[in-house]
Amino acid sequence: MPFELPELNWWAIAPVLAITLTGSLVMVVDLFTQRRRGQGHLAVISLAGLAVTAALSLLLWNADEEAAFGGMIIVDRFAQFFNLLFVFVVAVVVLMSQEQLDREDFHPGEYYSLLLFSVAGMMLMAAAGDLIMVFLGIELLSIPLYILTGFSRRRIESEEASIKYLLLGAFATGFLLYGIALVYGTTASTNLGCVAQTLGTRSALATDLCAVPALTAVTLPAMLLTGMGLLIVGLGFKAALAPFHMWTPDVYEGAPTSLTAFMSVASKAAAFAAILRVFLIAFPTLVADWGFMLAIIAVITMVVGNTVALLQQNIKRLLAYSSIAHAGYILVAVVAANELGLLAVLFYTVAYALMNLGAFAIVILLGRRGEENLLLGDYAGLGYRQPVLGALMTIFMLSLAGIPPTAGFVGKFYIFTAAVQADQVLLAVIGLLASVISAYYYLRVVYLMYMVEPARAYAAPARAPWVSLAAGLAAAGVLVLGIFPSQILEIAQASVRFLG
Amino acid sequence: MLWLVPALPLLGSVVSLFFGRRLPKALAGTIASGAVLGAFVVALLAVLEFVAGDTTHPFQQHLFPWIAWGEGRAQVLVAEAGLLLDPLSSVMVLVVTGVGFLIHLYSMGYMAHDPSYPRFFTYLNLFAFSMLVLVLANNFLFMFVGWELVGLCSYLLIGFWFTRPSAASAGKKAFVVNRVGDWGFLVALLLIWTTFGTFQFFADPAVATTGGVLDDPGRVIRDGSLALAIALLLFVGAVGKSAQVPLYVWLPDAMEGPTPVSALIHAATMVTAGIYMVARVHTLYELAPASLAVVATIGALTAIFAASIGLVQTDIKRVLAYSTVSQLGYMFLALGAGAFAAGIFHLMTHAFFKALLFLGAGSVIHALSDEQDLRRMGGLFSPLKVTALTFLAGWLAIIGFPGFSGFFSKDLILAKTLERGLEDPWYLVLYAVALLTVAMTAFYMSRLVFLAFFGRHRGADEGLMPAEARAVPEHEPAAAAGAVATHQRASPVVHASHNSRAADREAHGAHGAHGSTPHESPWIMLIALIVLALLSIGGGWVGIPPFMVGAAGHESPFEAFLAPSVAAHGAAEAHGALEATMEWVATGASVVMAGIGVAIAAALYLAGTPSPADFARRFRQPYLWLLNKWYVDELYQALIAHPGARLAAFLAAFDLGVVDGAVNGIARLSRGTGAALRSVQSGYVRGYAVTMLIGAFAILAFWAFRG
Amino acid sequence: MDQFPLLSTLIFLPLIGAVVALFFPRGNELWLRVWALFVSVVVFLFSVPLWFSFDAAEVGFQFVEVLPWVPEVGIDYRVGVDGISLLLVLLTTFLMPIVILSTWNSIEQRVKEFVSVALLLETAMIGTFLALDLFLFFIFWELMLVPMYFLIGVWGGPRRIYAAVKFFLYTMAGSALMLVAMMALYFLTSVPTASGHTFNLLEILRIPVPSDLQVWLFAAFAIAFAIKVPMFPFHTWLPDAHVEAPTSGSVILAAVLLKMGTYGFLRFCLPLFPQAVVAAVPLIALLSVIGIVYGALVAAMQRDVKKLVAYSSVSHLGLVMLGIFALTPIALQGSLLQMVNHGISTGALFLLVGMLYERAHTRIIDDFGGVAKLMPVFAAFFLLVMFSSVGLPGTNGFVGEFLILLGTFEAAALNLQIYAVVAASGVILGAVYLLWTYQRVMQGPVREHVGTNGHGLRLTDINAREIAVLVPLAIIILWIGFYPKPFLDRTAASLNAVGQRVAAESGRPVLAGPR
Amino acid sequence: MPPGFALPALPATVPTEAYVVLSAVLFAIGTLGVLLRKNALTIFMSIELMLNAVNVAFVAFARQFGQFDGQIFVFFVMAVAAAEVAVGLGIIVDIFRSRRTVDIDDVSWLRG
Repeated sequence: MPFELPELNWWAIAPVLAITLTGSLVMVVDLFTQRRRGQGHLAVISLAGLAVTAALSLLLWNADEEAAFGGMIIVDRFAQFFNLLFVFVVAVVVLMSQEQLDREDFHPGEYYSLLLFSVAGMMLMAAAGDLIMVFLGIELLSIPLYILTGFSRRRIESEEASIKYLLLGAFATGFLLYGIALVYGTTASTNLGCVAQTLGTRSALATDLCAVPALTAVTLPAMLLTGMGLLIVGLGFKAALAPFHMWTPDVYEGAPTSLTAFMSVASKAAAFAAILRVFLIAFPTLVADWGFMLAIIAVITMVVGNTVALLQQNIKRLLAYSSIAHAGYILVAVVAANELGLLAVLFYTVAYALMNLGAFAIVILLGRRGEENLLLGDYAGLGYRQPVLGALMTIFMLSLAGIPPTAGFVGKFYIFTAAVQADQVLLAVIGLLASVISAYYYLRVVYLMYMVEPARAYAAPARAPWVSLAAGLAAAGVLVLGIFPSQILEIAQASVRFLG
Repeated sequence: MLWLVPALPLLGSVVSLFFGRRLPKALAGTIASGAVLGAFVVALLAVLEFVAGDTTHPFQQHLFPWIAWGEGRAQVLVAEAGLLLDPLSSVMVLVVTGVGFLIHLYSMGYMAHDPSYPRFFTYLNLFAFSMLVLVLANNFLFMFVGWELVGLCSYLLIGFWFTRPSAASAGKKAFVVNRVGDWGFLVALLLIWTTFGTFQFFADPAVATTGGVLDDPGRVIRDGSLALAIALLLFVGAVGKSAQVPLYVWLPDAMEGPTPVSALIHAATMVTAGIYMVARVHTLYELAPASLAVVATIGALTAIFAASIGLVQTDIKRVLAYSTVSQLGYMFLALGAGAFAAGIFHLMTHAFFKALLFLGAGSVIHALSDEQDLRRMGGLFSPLKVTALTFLAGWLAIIGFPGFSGFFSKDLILAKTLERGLEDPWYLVLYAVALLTVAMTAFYMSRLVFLAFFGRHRGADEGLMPAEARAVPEHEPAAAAGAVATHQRASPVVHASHNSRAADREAHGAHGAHGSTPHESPWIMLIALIVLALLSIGGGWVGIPPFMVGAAGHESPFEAFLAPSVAAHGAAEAHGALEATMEWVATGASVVMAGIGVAIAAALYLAGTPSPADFARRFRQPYLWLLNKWYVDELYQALIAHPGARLAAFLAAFDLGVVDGAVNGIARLSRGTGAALRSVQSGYVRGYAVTMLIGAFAILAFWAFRG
Repeated sequence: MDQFPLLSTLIFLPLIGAVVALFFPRGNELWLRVWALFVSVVVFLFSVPLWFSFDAAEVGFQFVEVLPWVPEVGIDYRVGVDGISLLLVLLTTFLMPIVILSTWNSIEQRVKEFVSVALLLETAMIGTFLALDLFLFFIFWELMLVPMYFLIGVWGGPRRIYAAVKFFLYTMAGSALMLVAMMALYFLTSVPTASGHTFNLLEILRIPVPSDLQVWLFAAFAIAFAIKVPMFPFHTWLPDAHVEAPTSGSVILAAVLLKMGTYGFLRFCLPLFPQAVVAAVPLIALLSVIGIVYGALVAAMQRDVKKLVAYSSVSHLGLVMLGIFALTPIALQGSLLQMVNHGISTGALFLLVGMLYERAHTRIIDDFGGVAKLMPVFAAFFLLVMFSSVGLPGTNGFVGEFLILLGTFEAAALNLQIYAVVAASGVILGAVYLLWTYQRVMQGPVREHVGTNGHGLRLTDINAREIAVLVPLAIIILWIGFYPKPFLDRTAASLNAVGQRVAAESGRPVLAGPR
Repeated sequence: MPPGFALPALPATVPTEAYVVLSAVLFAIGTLGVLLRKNALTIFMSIELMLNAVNVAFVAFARQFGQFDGQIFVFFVMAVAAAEVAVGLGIIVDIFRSRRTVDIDDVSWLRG
């Protein structure tokens, strides 16, 4: 049985390789360096590796679009866009972690390398041209996160979050895999292009490698639909779509704050990248089926996220529900399934990354060793105790609520414009009304900061220059994107025509 | 030059407003009075110039486009600020400035000790300005400005002593009741605009505009009901402003204001605005004869109704107030009979003698240290010679003593009504009512005069109170209780006089107690009285009917003068005038009626046989109804004010509970949803897994059962 | 663009002022106040040339500035002024110095924040009136909420947070619908640029919106604006917001923010959806008239002066709405003028109430009595403003109200006569509740020491600064009352064009009857 | 994979449908195990069962299509499952250390 190895174009996965190598390097260096000499050098190595990764992605930006590794990996601007986003996010998270590592006695070598490995998984998801690659990416993303979630050994919640995440994640993986199996069983391929071709769409990814199916979608639509439904479950879990979102609040609350920020932003973005790839490349013919289903899920997600968030007292939990709601918004753009929708997803992931990272940076800044100050009441009077922190938090909250002139507004604007263009007017209306509800709890943070006197005295937060830098960068980004969205839009516009 | 007429008082008002407090009192008063005097002089000159020319065409002065936009041919002109002088407004402007000036003069004495002296003259000058705008305006809307502004001034002046709740209430009541009337005016304006497309009274040949409303409105209005609607709506406005049934209720309360205000605004000028307006637009009324019948009926009804209340009031100013309402009714009767000139004539003479009576009453009140209750007066003739003599002149004028001004004007009204009655029997009924009212008027005025000036001074001696006062507390506890109850609502009943007394005391507080001896008022007040007395006597001579002097024709000089403005086009001209003998008979009838009234009053209050107390006891029920003013205030309270308040309270609760409740309900719903969904987030991993599984099944089931 | 960017200066000067204020060192309250006053006065001075250079005969937009902003999706920075926005912009710039001056002593806490928030608000308000790009309009429209939220929430009364959040969410809910409608309009456009569509209002005005779509889009816009106006039954946020807001907030809210709603109707609903507008006339007219009467009746029952004024706003703006939907040139003129009038009069009323509150620390009507005796100058201003609000001839209120009634009555084709007649009765009710309030507060026996719990505050008459705050308003009240022509001249052409457009595109004769 | 290099077709004694049904049953058993068992280790085993159900399906389909793809996938799944188990066991041990229990229902501090 001759088995021909496909041509391996290592260049196509250069960013992934770079980041994986960086992670490994961090681990190795960590082995050979003295403990307790500070972990600054590891951060520097990580950031340097990220810089290299970013450079490689930029080089690939102008490379020809192609499918590499026998169609497993797609090299296109869409992938590079996400690569850059992930690199940016993880860089900010590295900055944000400086305080946390110290405060919680993290083991920096493992921390950084796991973070970087996780990013490698995300990159593979965004570049996936095959359901197998989607699966592998998810797992590579998740397993380091399971570990990192339990990293706060001092807090009992951390390990609880970890086990919950792991069990539910593995459970969801089961669904995802079964979904892949059923799709494979119907179309005889896991390659997105081949699936599309079998289902009757011409795809640039489809090659002569695609097998002629023995069973077609025409004869077995039920199996295909079941497979697709299970894919929705598996991917929806990662993206925290209701009703597969249940892990989110618990895990976000339990995980170290910097990691929560990372998860809420990066793994969500990766999940949506994969969702876009899978549904837009493989199942465009079934858009009537999954479109409506995703629309319903989007509505449920927005309602669940926003209404439950109304009752939260813990800022991390509040942001967790908020992130669920935001997943709902992004899903609206996916449902729109048009070019503007893709643009909106890309823009929104960037905007959301900025504002959420910023918000979490403030959360970190407010805590001290042994005193996390995570309750909303701890924000009372912050605007006067710490005017700069208060102002930044206000910007992030307004952006999350979608008030102009912030990135969050522009992002929502594109999402719902896309929905309107796709004649999903009702969805747009529901989404916007949901964001009105959301304004309530975001504003709650704001009014606590400015309109309520603190119940007790708070010690001045520790100086954390790197975290402050991260927050400042995020705020600047939120405003720049809100007022001059043109630059990012151009880049996003260049990235929306993915190979498929 | 005409613009100076309103401008001078306005200027005076502004000066008083900004500098009044810094100027010496005498100077401030002089400036204010001087402004009105100036206006009078200018008006006189203007009128003389106008009379010298062709009086058939009104003189118009266009000041500036007021509510307008655009330029040239594209201009949309809703209304301009413009003045108009014709015989009708000539009479009005002279009365307003003339009587106004006298009252200003009087006020300088009367208000001399009031701390708010400058404020008073600010308001008074502002009133003069507003009234002049009202009578001089050359279009409906500008007239409406004056119309409303006089209402404002009335409000301000009634509530001049605003720290008294009754004064504040009375001011508000006056304004609000007037607004009800203004509603009619306003809607009439809307109809006029949609019908005619302009608010101008008359086209001005000097300016190329389209025709005015009153230049033969029949050319535009083909539909009689439209004319009727406009006429009646305008009349609603007139009813409010001129205190006719059913909107007269504010005027008696308006006596809470300082007495000169009562004289100027609530007797001589402002309240006659309704008469002026109806006369002004009489061409519209003539298009709808039914409207004239309404006007006449309301007028006659008001005349007798108010007179009946006046019969038993004990507050000197209130008697005069009801008398004013009654006299205004006469004027409307005249208008309704188509005798517009007669109405205006009576307006003028009434302005003289009623202003005189009020000012005289003010002088009495002043002399008695703010005593207004007739029951505590008496025998004032000798201490207050000038006041009393002038007052007597006013009395004779109002009861229609032959030769006095009121005689001629009232007689003309009666004659014209009778004339109309020969064609339309309804007017005969009205004539009868009017004739009866003559007797009643004579009675209550004589009663007032006898109680105040004759007999002996009763002062604070409660024991000598006239019977009718005793009747209430001693024999009619129920009525007394009712009266007290109304009093507590700051509503006007008999007891309000005590408040008024307190008020005027405040006004005079500065010059201390006068003691119990009445003293004559200062000369500056007496001058005004004397001049007005002369006018009350001779003011009617311009209107001596031809038959009395044996001249030919049917029109008195006054009527002839006014003819270009108010000559009836229709009904009134159609029929022949009465025979001279008939005229004499009619005149005699009214004189006889007046004589009867005087005689009864003399019997009761001079001779004391029968005693007023017995009289009141014998006719107890009618007496109580009259004393409580037919319970109209109470009726309005029960029918309008209370249900209105209840409705408002209901709506306020509705707003909070239902409308706002719905809004908060949405918020609660969101929260409730959140709470319900939150309960699913139990913390148990297996529960989460179940949810996921349910979600997965739901997706599949949806597709499976989609059909 | 070779001319001076006047409109952008107006929009962004306050913003710069706000940012600069943030960098003032703490403890410089006086200088902060002076700075804010200075900035707002300069902005006003910059707006004065608009009044004089405005070409009243020109129908279109003037002083237009265009800059590409987000060309990828067809969004421009496009501002301009026409007869509809001119007066409202001037009203805003005119009121801001007055508002800032009025807070001289009343805002003692967090002055820096106050100054910044107030100036930021001015930017947002002016921007809203001047924006000619739907996206830009929406940005400013939403941006306005934030400073107002802070204004109510930080410096407000005891229930300030409830009020601020309610205000924010209610308005935002309305604008959510509007945003969707804007997007729909966007996709109706077609321009030969990369984006293919545009948010440019001028382009959008050129497209014929299909009639079946008009109803929906109109409804979406109308709800957003109706909430802002606020029209019955969307008004309940207003009393709460007014009662809790500090004086300055109430003034701005009443004077300018509420005008955004009516402005929106004039600017967007009428020209864009003429058929839907004509179809909606009976409904809107009914709601307006209900609002007029209802607002007046409910106002009469209030114990808190501010709440009373708030409900009176519901009543007054009902009249404005009636005028807008009468669609006749006279009614439109009246409505726009009445917007300005309401801004001046109600703004002044709130200022007066604020002055009283500063002295007595209460706004409950029953706590007062005979104030006019103690504060005669104050009383004089109160009287003037009150009668302006009542619509007495000679004041601005009359001109606006009368034109609205006249224009509405004239709209024979829409059968609005009866509405005009009922609305006219609102005039009476307005007199009742205001006079009653005046009587209870200003008249009657003097209560020298007004205040809660025998607090015992002596009422003193207003000082020179407060007089300086009120005099400009009084002048405007009388100016418009006696000579409104300059105002009406400037608005006529634009409003006429709107009216004509509605008439032409709706296919129904909505203009005045025979004349 | 180029056509013509397919696996030699074996005589179809057991139809593919049967394998699929088997895998579905296994998957269902695994799922129920996750839902019904409290012991974290048992739950883990149940999840492994689910993954193996998937493997059965993949192999069956691959055999039917005569392809390698599905079989290759199985290796990936097994490798990943092993990694997951490694991490999972570590976490469970950790939990046991701190709480002296592996009852998953006791790990429910985070909620709401």
